[in-house]
Parts: sequence; C-alpha cells; structure tokens
Amino acid sequence: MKYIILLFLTCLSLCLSQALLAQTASSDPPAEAALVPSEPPAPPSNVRVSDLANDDGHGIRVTWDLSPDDGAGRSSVISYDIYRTLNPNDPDSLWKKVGTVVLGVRTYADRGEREPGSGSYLPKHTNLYYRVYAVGAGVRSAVATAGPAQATDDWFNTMKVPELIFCLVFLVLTVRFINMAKKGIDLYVRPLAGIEAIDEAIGRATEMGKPILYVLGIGTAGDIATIASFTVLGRVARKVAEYQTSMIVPCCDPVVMTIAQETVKTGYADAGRPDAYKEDSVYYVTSQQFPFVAAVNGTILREKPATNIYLGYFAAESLLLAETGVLAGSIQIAGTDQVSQLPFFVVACDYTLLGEELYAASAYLGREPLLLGTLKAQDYLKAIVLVCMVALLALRMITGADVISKPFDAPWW
Amino acid sequence: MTFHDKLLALDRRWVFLVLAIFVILPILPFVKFSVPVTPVKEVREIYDFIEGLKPGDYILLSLDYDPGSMAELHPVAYAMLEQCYAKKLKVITLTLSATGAQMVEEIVRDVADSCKIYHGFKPERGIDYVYLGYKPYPGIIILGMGMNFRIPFPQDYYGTTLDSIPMMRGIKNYDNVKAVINLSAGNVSDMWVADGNARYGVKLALAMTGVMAADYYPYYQSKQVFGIIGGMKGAAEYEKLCKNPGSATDAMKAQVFAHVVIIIFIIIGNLAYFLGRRKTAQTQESE
Amino acid sequence: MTSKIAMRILTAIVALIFLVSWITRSGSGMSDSAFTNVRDGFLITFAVFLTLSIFSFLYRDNPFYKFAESLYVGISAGYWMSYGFWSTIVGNFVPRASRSLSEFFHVPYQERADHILIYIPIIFGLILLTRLLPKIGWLSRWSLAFIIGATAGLNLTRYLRSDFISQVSNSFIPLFVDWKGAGDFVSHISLAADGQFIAILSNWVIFVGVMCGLVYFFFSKEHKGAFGVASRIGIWILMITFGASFGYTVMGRISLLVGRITFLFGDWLNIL
Amino acid sequence: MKQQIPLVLVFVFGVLLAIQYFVPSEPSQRFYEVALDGLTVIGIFAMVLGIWSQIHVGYNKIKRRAEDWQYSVVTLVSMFGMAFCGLSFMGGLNGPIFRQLYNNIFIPIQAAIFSLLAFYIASASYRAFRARSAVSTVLLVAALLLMLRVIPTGPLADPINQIGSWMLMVPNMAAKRAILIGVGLGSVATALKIVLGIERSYLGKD
Repeated sequence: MKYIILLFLTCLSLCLSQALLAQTASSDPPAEAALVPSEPPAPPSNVRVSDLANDDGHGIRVTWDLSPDDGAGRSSVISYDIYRTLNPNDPDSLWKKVGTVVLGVRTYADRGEREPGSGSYLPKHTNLYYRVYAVGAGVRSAVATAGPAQATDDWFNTMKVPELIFCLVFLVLTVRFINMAKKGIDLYVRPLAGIEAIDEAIGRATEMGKPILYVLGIGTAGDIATIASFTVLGRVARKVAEYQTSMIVPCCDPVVMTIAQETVKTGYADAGRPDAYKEDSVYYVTSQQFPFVAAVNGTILREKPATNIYLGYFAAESLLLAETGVLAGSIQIAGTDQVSQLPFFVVACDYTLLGEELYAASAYLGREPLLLGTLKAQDYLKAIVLVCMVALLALRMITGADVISKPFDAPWW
Repeated sequence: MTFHDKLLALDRRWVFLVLAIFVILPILPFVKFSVPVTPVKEVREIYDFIEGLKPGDYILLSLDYDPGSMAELHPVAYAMLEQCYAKKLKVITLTLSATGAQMVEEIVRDVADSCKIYHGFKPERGIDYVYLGYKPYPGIIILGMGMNFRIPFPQDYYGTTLDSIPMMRGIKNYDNVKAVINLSAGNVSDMWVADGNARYGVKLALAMTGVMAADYYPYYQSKQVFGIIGGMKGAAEYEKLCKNPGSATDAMKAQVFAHVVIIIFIIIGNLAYFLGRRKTAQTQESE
Repeated sequence: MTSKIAMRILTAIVALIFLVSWITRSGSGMSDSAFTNVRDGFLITFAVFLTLSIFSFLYRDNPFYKFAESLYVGISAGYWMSYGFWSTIVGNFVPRASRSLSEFFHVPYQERADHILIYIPIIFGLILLTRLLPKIGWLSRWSLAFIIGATAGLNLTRYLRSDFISQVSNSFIPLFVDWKGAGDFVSHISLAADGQFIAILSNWVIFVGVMCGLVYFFFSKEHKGAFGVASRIGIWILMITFGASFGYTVMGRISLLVGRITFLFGDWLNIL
Repeated sequence: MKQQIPLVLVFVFGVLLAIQYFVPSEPSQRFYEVALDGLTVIGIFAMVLGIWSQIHVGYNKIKRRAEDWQYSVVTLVSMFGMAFCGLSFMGGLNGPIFRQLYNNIFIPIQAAIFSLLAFYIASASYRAFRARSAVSTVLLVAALLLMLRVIPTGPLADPINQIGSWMLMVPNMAAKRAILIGVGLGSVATALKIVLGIERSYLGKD
C-alpha cells in the first residue's frame, strides 16, 4: 500500500513538473526568471579575502561562512558564485565572474594569469574586491562583499618543507663524509658483483680482441639515469683505453650523443691515450625507441661484442637487446632505475645493477673519496628512514594514535 | 650426447617455431572456443568514474603510446573514447609519443565516425572534442599544461588557436578537467604521476601495457591514481564493461595457448636440468 | 660462392612470391580506380615483406633484415626531422621569436613581455653547434654545462615528492588492522581476500619488505649476521616481484605477436 | 676558461633550478619556464648534430666501401626521402606521401620488431627459469603462478588469480617502494655530485 501511494505521488510530481516546464517554454520572459518559484537563499556571511599562499603573486583566496540555507534551513543553496572587480563602486555588469563552487565549500582560490593580455589576468599589488553569492534554483542571494586584497608573490612554498629538510640533511651529510674522506678516513663499501664484473668484462674483451658495446638507454639527457650512466661511461672509457681495446656507443638522442662523445674523449685523455679516441665510435642512430633497437641488435649480431653494457633508462627494448646479446655470446651487464624493466635484465643478463646500484656505480668504479662520500650520505639517510619507520610504528602501536599515519601530508609545521 | 643434454642445449629456434605454431592455431577460423572475462576492481573503478560524470564535463585523454603497443592499448582507447562520446563528455585528447601523433588523430576521428553509427550522433571537433597533437619532451609538456594548456599547445593539431575553439574557451589547465586518463607504453606515466599528480594534484587513471602495469600498483594503493587498466586482459575487461567486445576479447584465445606452451617449455627445461644434475652426481660418485 | 648463388635464388623466389601477391592484391582491390588498387596492393605487399624480413631475424641475421633495418632507421630519422621542424620549431619557437617568421609559416604570433628571453637558449643552441668547428669546438661545453646543470637542478628536487617522500609516507601502514585482541583475531581467521588476516599479512609483508629491501641496498655494511638475513629477505621479495612482473608480462608480449599474425593472415592472406 | 666556465654554469643553473622548486614567486616561475624552453630549444640545435653524425658515419662507410656499405645508402636515401616528403610544398606532416610512408613502412616494421619480444620472452623463460638455487626458484615459481593466471584452470582459477593479484599488489609494492626510495636518494646524490662539480667527466679535458 505504502508503495502504491509513493508511486502515485511520484507520478503526480512528474506530471506537475512537466506542466510547469511546458508553461515556461510557452511564456516569453527569460527562462531564468520564469523557472523559479522559490525564494532566494540567505547570503553567505563573513567573506574574507587574502593573498593566496604559495603562489606566483596572481592569486587571491576568498573564504566565507556558509549561507544558513546551505544544507540546513531551507536547503535551497546549490552553489556559490564568486565575482571580482578593481573598483567596489562598479555597477553589477562590470564585476567579472571568476568561479563557481558547489554547496558546502567555503573557500575559492582565484588563480589568474600573469600576462595582461590574457582573459583571466589577475593584476599583482592592486586592490581587488570580491563578491560571493549563494545561488539557488534560478535565484541568487543578496550580495556579500569583501575587499580590498592585494595579490603578492611568495618567496617560499611552505608545502615543501619536507623536501627542504631532506635536501639540507642530505647536503650536510654529504659535506661531512666528503670531509672525512679528504682526511683519509677509510670509507668501507661492500663489494657489488655487477660492478666487479665490469672490470673483468673489459679484460675479457681485450683477450678476445673484440669491442665493448655500451648502450646509454633511450632516455634524454634530462633523465637522471642517463646522467648516472655518463658518470660510469667515463670510467669504462678510461679502462677501455688503458687496456687498448675498442668500444662502440650508439646513442638514441643527439644531446646524449654529444655529451657521450665528450665523456669518452675525456676517458681516453685520462688514460693518457687521447689519440686512440675515434669520433665515430660514439654515434647517433635515431631518436626513436624501436629503430634504435633494430640498429643496435644488428650491430650486436654483426660485431659480436665481447661485452654489452646497458646502463641508463630503458623501456620495452631491454629484453630485445639482452636476448640478442645472449645469442651473440656476449657477457652482459645491465642496470636501470626502471623497475618495470629490471625483471628482464635480471633474467637475461649476467649481472644487473638494481635501481640505486646504478647511481652508486660511478663511485664504486672511481673509488674516489669525494664520490664515496655521497654514497655514505645515501646510506645514512636510508638508516634514518629505517629507524624512523620502526620508531613511529612502535609509537603508534603503543599509543594507538593515528596522528602519524601520513607524516608528510599535513602541513603540521 | 644424452637426451637431456640435447634438451639443455636446445636451439632456441625450436622454441620460436613451436610458439609461433601455437599462437597461429587458435586464431585460425576453424578453432572455436571462448574465454570467460571478469573485470577486476581497478578496471571497474575507471569505468564507473566515467559513467558517473555529467554530460558536458571535461576529461583529458593522453594517448601516449606508439604504434608498437597498438594491440594492447587500441582496444582501451576505442572503448573508452566511445564511452566518453556517448556520455556527451567534452574530450581533450593529446599524445606525448612522437610516433603516436597521426595514429591518435586517426583514433579520434574513427571513433567520432563510429559514434554516428552506434549512437546516432556525431561528436563535432571543437565542440565535443579537441585533439591537441604531439609535442616532444613530455615531462616539460605536462608541467606546462599545469599552468596553461596554451603554453605547450598554442594551437591544436590542425593549427587552430585554442582560444578560437569553442569548447576550449575558459578552459585553462588541469583545474578545469575532471580527470586525466593516461594510456601509455613508456615512461610518460611516471611523468604524469610525478608532474601531473604530485605537482598539480591531477586526478589520474592509467591504462598501460601489461608489462608496466605491475609497477604502477603502488600508485594505485597510495591513491595517486584511481584506476589501472593493465594489458590485454585489462583491455578485454574494459571492453566487457563497455559491452563493446573487440580485438582484445578475441586475442585472449591465443594467449591461453601461448601460455601453456611457455609453461611446458619451462617444465621441460627444469626436468632436463634435474636429470642432468642427477647424472653428474652419479658419475662423480662412481669415480 | 655457393652460398652467394643460394642467396640470389632465394631473393628471386621471395621477389616472385611478393610479385604474385602484389598482382593478386591489385586485382582484388576495392576501389574503382585501377591506380589506387595497384598502389594499395603494392603497399600492403611491401608492408608484409618488411614484417617477414624482421621475423627472419629470429632465424639469423640476413640481408632482408639488414635492408628492413636500414630502411626503418632512415625513415625514422626523416620522420623525426620533419616532426621536430614542424612541431617544435614552427609550433613552439617561431610564434614567440618573430612576427614575420610567424606570418611566413601561418602560425599566430604570440605577443609576450618576456619574449626576448627565448634568445638566451638560442645562443646556447648556436654555441652547441661550434662542435662542428674543430678550433672552437670546446665552446660547445658551455651548452652541455647548461643542459647538465639544469637537468641536475631539476632532478635534485623534482622526484623527491613522488619517489621518496610519498613512498616513505605511504609505508606507514597499520600493522594490526581492526585489532580487537588475539582471541577475536583467531576466532575470525580466514583466507578471504578482504579479510582481516590477509590485510594484516599484507601490511606486514609491505612493511618488512620495504625495510629488508632498504637493507639490501645498504652499501656500507657487509651482508652478514642479522643484517645478512634481512638483506636475504629483501632479495627474496625483489625476486618474487621480478618473477611476478615477468610472468605477468608474457601476456602483453603475446598479444603483440597476435596483432602481427592477424595482420599477416587477416589483412594480407584474407583467411581470418 | 675551458674548464672553469662550464663548471660555473653547471653550478649556477643547478642551484638556481633546485631552489626554484621551493620558490613560487613570479620571477622564479618565469625563470623556470625559460629554462624548460631552453632545454627544448637546445634540443632542436642538437638535432643538427645528430643528423650530422648520421651522415658522417654513413658517408664514411660508403666511401670506404666497408662491409655492408649498401645498407648505409638505403638509410641515407630513406632519411632524406622521408624528410623531403615532410617539406612544406609536399603537404608537411599531413602530406599524402609522408603519411603513406609512415603507415606502410614505419608502422609495420615497428610492430614486427616489438612482437619479436613474444619469442624472446619464451626463449628467455626456457633458458633462465631453472630451479638452480633458492633465489632462482622463487623467481621461477612467481613467474609460473602469474602465467597460470591466464589459463582457465577450473576450480584452481580463483586461488591462482587471488595469489597472483596479491603478488602484484603486495610484495611488488614493497619491492617497488624499496627500489624507488633508493632511486630517489641515488638521483639526488647524482644531481648533487653534478652540481657541486664532483662528477665532471662529461666536460672534457684540455
């Protein structure tokens, strides 16, 4: 019985609304006015404006207290409209609508553009006035005005305090360990199989009289993995020059090629054999992933290098290169920070440098105190992370408080 | 040379041959069987999100894969784009893959055409969708779009300035779109997460090749992305959700055969290895 | 000598097969224009030839593969040159650099207060080109220094949030989900994927896995004793992950092959 | 001069861009945009160097009649042919010939090369997945479980699927986090080494 009444009522209201809509369509006055049988909602109160924090000086934050009809009272508020102008005495038509937010929201960030020509330009250091209306079905409340406020630049983004603390701690640790290293204090690092293999591999190439293939990956010079690979390349080139063997470095990006040429040349010069460097040994193939792989695969099968070294940024080509290398009978050493490609290198190559080991490789090969210093700093930060994790979790278990569930998310500072 | 020695030293070209045969067989028309598909949560979430949008909402599809990954990502692109058009969403498309520019243009046009057949209306360029084209250095582009779409893309793919495209008026940056869906076969997804989500708080979902998907689950768990469609399986699931079965559903058949072949090869390899090891142990004992 | 003759015969046979294919495809074309049919027939036949040439690499390196490879590299480089020119130079750079150039390429000129700044990178770019001149080639290092310096600066801070802070932050997970005492836990134990036991187990695995993984990446300490055990657990977790990712990937790779086979059997031979 | 100025440039740009991340003010944003622009623009000029290198290597091979020199001719001709078809009067990027070449040469080869991976993943599985040690057994079992997920295994399908998903979600997350935290540290360390001039092999020596 209950349902039948409900159904009846629903049908009735549907019919009524249909009739109402039809009436609106037939009558001439603007649709907005005609649609509305309801009273306007009460306006929002206590509108405040202030400079938007952590921005480039072209933003204002507008805040207000909700209209009494927002979710309570008559519940007639649907949204809030925010308007802005330069002169508070402007007629309504000159106020520019800058945004709309749905009911229940008490704040709006008005972010403008920097260029005066553009439509949403918001001038800096200028008095701005704001209006906020509560909007109901086709009606809006009386106005609530606030201002002036000026947009200003901020010189520090307070949301980035964790990053700053991290950087400073890292810098301090690095400097400290570099100083220790300079004083001659021995900094122990455990052996890494993949890196020791590089030395052996160069020796093997010398014995076999075959070249070493060094692939820097398909990243650009903008990828930090590529940069890490350059630092290893310099040292490999130096050893190659010392052992008087040859190397091939195909590149997938012209900038990478240029830097690689300079790096290899330096390596040869460091070994005291600058004349042995051949410009054509470091060459550019093409900037696209698969053409690059096709060419390198061809090179692997034709030159049959004794050793293939793949260090840098890799994507799907990891397995294509590594399996072709197996076929050519080369010893293969790979390393990348791309977690998705590590499985293929691990399966198909003889040695794989996992993630961070790639970045550590140059320090290992060079054994220079300055480089070992940064390695130690990394380790200390890892230790700090470990200790913090255990301590905070223990604290949480004991107190049962949830305050540390996201230690870096809330701006608690 | 004993049997297992031969097996251990098996020329890998035999592996290639057997695999090729067993992938071709199920595709041939006279082999008939079907595979059941049940969509997983992370795929369903993307579908539900798009279904929950209102007509006229903006959504950005970044189709950052190249022709090499067509097989896995095309089905998602087609199903999803058709879903967006059918929901009358305003769709902004672009690509951050150098070799994808023309391909994506074709997808966008194709789906608009097929929409006319299946849904009775044709979405119009500039009003219902816009294709921005390709620009190199994806990380920089993603950062640029966070400030204003016009910084990296002063014009769309066809050379029309953004301000003279009706649907782009007043659309400034990520704040104006409900979500970004990134279809990718490379590191562009990383940049969307690092530059788009972390720097600008973009609501992000990813569709990617099977190989990549596993590595992006941490971002799913940490709520940095709200859904993941992984590989052919995910694509088949999305097709199923959209009730739009296509190439992904078909291809699942060959998958089953190929997997069986590979597993059998792994088992044979291990058997040979253990037989060989026992043999060596025995010979050592007898010596 | 015999291998050379064999190669020639093989080439002739391959050429013949594809010629036949071209002719049959041209004959069965859909279009009214004979020229279009002949052209489309050729294009698809050539695409098939290239596809099979690439597959022949599986057997061994051969002239067909070498040809396809060289063609591919060349086309790619040409494509990239054109795209770089139209997209980056004409699309991004010209509209900011000069009004007359913009008019020449029919792109709208962008008036900007700071458009003069675009010339600073141009100077660096020109300096880079000094590499081609042996005498002052060393100048190009200034540009390299700019690139490397800028990249390093960007990377120093850019990935901290997503790679480090978010990851560390997200590792703070409750190790006893919905804990209401040991008795309650034991009485409700089940293997349901969304059950309490699995939730607790998962969080422990994540927590211990991250810890042990970090221990594995320690460079300063030899992996011995308790430290060695932890790093061993770390490597196990890594290996489970790698194995799982590998196994999961097989599907993606097979689907690529399926795509090509559909092309060969469907688009070319028309038997699908 | 040859050594000092580049080091100063690296330091200045490195430090400025690192600091820029923390500074939201307008000059800082403008500087950031210019730097990003700069990297793109220099990339364009570097293109010239890349093309030069390609021509140089190819030309040398042809001149010396080195082994397989004919293929260098193919590369150079197709490169210039493609670039020519992309010229303005040929219709630019949307020119009919440019598109045909792209669709009928580039795409098929690309897809074919990518699909070689299907074969390689099979041969790699056969060769490498042997239970030689505890660690390699773990690798093998995990891979097998995930492969079994695809196969309809009847009553076993559900548990296999569950365990597979669990492995992709849970241990995978732990491993990825551990690696990412390390990578985050490593990349900061590498960037720092570059900015401070500790690592300078790319700057040449003379």
